[in-house]
Amino acid sequence: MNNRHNFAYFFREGVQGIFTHGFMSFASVSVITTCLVLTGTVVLLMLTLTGTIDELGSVGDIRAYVDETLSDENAAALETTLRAIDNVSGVDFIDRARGLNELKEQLGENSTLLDGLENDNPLRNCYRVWVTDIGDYQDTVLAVENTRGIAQVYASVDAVSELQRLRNILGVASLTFVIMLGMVSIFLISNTIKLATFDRREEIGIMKIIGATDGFVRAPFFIESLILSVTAAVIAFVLQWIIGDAIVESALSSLTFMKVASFRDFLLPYLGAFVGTALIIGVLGSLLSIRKFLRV
Amino acid sequence: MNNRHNFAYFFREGVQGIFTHGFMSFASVSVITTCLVLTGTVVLLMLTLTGTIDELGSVGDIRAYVDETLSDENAAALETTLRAIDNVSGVDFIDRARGLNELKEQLGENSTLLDGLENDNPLRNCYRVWVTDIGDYQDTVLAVENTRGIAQVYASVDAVSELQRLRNILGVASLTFVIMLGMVSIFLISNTIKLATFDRREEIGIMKIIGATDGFVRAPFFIESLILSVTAAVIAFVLQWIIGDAIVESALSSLTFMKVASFRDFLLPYLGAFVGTALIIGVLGSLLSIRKFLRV
Amino acid sequence: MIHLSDVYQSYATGTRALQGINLRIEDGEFVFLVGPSGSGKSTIIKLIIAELLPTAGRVTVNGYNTTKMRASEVPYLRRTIGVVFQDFRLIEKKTVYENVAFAMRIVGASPQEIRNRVAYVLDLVGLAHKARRKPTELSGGEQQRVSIARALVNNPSLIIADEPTGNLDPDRSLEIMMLLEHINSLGTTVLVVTHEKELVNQFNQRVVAIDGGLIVSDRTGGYYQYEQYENRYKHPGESTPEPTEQPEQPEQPEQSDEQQA
Amino acid sequence: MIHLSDVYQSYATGTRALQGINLRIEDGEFVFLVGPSGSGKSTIIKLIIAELLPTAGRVTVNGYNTTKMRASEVPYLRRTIGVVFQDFRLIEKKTVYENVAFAMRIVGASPQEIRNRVAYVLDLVGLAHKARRKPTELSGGEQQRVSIARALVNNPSLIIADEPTGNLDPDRSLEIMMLLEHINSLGTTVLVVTHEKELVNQFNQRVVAIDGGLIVSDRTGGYYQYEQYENRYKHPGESTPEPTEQPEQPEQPEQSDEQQA
Ligand SMILES: Nc1ncnc2c1ncn2[C@@H]1O[C@H](COP(=O)(O)OP(=O)(O)OP(=O)(O)O)[C@@H](O)[C@H]1O
Ligand SMILES: Nc1ncnc2c1ncn2[C@@H]1O[C@H](COP(=O)(O)OP(=O)(O)OP(=O)(O)O)[C@@H](O)[C@H]1O
Ligand SMILES: [Mg+2]
Ligand SMILES: [Mg+2]
Repeated sequence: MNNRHNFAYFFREGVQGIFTHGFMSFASVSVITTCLVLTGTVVLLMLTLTGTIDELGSVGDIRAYVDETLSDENAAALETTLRAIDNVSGVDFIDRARGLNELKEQLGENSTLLDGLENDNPLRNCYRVWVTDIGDYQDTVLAVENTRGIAQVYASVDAVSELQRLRNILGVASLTFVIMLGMVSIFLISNTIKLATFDRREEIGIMKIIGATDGFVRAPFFIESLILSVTAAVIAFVLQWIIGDAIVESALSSLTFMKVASFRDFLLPYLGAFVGTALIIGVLGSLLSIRKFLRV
Repeated sequence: MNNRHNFAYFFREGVQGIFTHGFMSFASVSVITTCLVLTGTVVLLMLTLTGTIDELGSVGDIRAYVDETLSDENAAALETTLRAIDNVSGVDFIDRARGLNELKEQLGENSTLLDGLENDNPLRNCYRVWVTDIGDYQDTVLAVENTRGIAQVYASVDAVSELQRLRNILGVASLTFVIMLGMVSIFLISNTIKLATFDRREEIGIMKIIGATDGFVRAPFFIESLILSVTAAVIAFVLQWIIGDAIVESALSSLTFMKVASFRDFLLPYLGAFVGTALIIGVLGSLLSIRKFLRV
Repeated sequence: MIHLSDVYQSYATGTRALQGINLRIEDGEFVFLVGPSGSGKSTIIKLIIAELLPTAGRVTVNGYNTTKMRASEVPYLRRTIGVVFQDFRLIEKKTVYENVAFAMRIVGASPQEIRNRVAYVLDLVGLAHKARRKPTELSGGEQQRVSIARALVNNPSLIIADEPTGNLDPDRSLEIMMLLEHINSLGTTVLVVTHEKELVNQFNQRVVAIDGGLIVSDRTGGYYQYEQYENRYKHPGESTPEPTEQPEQPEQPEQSDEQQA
Repeated sequence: MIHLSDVYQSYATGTRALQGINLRIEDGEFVFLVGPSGSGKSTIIKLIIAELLPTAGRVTVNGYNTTKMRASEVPYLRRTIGVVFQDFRLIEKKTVYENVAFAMRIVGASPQEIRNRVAYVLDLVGLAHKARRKPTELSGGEQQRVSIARALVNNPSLIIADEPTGNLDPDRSLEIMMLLEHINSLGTTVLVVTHEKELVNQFNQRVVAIDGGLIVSDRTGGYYQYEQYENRYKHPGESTPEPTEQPEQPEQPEQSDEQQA
């Protein structure tokens, strides 16, 4: 009849409901917050893990030996061409002198075998090439091979494809774990909301018996769970920010080879996911929970 | 007065309570179970992670070159001595011919540099030694060095100590994560139990007002939460077993370098932890939750 | 208008609460519904407000056939009725004022109307000074009066009151009954369940008596015959107070056999 | 023995429910406690069973001083009293049988005793055939009788009944009252809160009347003077039914000023 009056009432009731059902509200918010932060933190750790593996992938560099007919200058000039190749993240020119030094280092105790070669260096000029995405490693190797002036290419295709497999498997495993954790969270949250609304079955029954429509009973609930859910999401977001920064600053960051995922790089996706999840589970959950009490 | 009668009553009431408060019981059990399995699974994954790092540590092998004054036979005989060293998990004898081959492989495109050395092999016989625990890596290296007949030892002490640091940090991080997860679980479980017992405040009030002592009101609750907690722990144990086996058989096990922790190796500790946690949180939690309703 | 025709009601427990009720209450009537404990009075009220649907038979109230109406229509039927429930059914978390105001909110009354009207009816039942209390902070009789205030607040065309004076002192009781009679004189249909013989006798109105799920008397003026039940009770303390008890058939409403025989 | 001396009771809301009550009920007495709605009758009962502690004054019941006893003693005081509550206070999740049996279990009765005695009292209140029902499956009067059965089951030395017949038909009501009188004649102290004038008049017993938190009459035989309240009520429908209402002082129990003046 008069929706303006009703809306004011619904809103007032919704806000009041949060306080009247104090412990219930606290329980719901805290469980939603906890589950969001838990899942969020695990996602962050997973991103760190997969990020680190990607990083490790760059260890699988490509060694491209330059045709010995090219002058040292021409050989050095190839760098720009190589850099222009898709998926190449870095290029390092190793001239023949440096190549010999590295070889000696590599041989360790047997480096004496190479003594005396400095003056008659039999090595070729060489490039070390790193890729951005090890997923396209083979294509990049091919592109390097096809570069004019490159005589021969050594690439650890096997090792990289092994790493790639690891990354894929860990990616799937992480995703599975996060999805499972998400489902567990949904279960825990909806369980809590069901318990919290259970306390209201009498109240709802009375409202219905004196002539309230389902919509009228639901509206304040809707607003109440809206407010609770958004509150939970915002609290979770702030907590996640603090935890995210703590992770970056903690032990993990002292491991230089780890690519720690920083929460600050994912502010918007996280905010969206938190608010979205909280709204869907919180609001839908509480509306669904009261549905069976409405049948009076 | 007559405790025998009372005990029968308490037990009957406790069992009945589970059914009378059906959804409440279901919610409590399922949340306890969920949290136990969640924490349990994460512990299992953490064990896998740290186990794998330990495994990786064995990659950091020790190369022990045999004194060239020893005959090839005597050199080969050193293997037993080396194997007897504490913390040594494996020993591989690389005679001079094999050493040269490996060197050639290592040099790749530059292997021509070594052509012609086959007949006048300048290399020494060599042992590759793997350790069990990288924590004691340096001690083992020292022991190998001090072995009579070993002339020189090359060990990647730096790399291994880096790995060792990683393992320690990850170990602490895992433990922190598991403890936090445990605390979150305790919070979620006690929250659920509080909500579930909230529904009983009236019932408890009535019991008190007609003259029941606190102990009398509590006893059936105690038995009920005992049964619920143990049920939850057992369900969690079975679920954990299934999940543990699934992890072993899943993607992770196809990564040969991973040392997947098998649930079957931890049956007793898990059972103990599950039952213990469930009992402490479940029973204590529910008794504490009803305490405030007892003040009537 | 209320019309129950050939209504049977069995609860899930097997209790046959109503065993063929035919009752017609025209608009503007004032009717007392009386009968012993457990005879089915509250069950009839539950049927009228569509809290229950009859196991068999037809219930028509203010133009709605409760067995045939859609679930979404039920609230609109209920808004035409003001009900005083035997167990009050107040919302514990809301104040007295809000409990009464709520009935007006659901029909979309303006805040102004609500303020005036709620204050008026709370005054009418003598609870204006308790407006901000919660039901748990009230005495039994006060809760009952809140329930009465809520039933009156929307000026419904039909008022049903289940033991509206069960917790009230004689003065209050008489006052409430006179209030209901006054409201009836303005055109509202009133159905009152009560066992207060004295009160019923002070009004010359239609009295419907029910026992064992059957209407046993329906006439104007005076309470139903006390004598007709007299022989069924012995003095307490002497063995069984109710000789017609049938513990072997626990699902049967009391004395139903007698009525059917 | 019940002894209230100079008892004041204010609720957290500020309501001054009792304003200096002095009441002594000797062992073996039968007392009716009457008074208008909200006058403080249930509050006195709450004080007697130590559900409330008095704001001021002393309450002694069956040798226990409720203000001085330890919390652990409260259950033992309560076991000496059988109480019929105005709002029944039945455990919804338990059957009728279990609700009554529970009162015996807490005192450690044997299963054999419980079986016999519960069957007997349920029979006494006419509910043997409803033993396996839950309270929510009972009519209002049936719930009230379960509450009565529970109060009787332990043969307490003191029985307190708050409106025990508020939901019962006249036959049942008289029956219950006669049952209480019979129990009293066997030595049990009985305190009955009721507003059923007719019923009170049928018994020649002590009647204590309370109004506005004060005892206004205490004599044997007959209900308290109806006339003394008569002038306080107008016919409903004519403006305010209660001229003494004081909405400006919402925390004051009704008519308390009149009493004090
Ligand atoms: N829990 C409470 N909190 C606040 N005020 C209360 C509470 N219980 C009762 N009151 C108030 O105390 C006064 C006395 O209440 P009490 O229940 O003793 O009345 P009563 O004589 O039993 O009335 P009735 O016959 O209606 O049951 C009333 O004004 C009531 O509103
Ligand atoms: N929800 C229910 N489930 C099962 N049986 C019920 C239910 N409600 C009432 N009954 C039974 O139906 C019969 C009639 O109950 P009803 O409430 O209509 O009686 P009543 O006439 O209102 O009695 P009272 O005067 O005691 O309130 C009784 O035997 C009662 O036990
Ligand atoms: Mg009834
Ligand atoms: Mg009272």
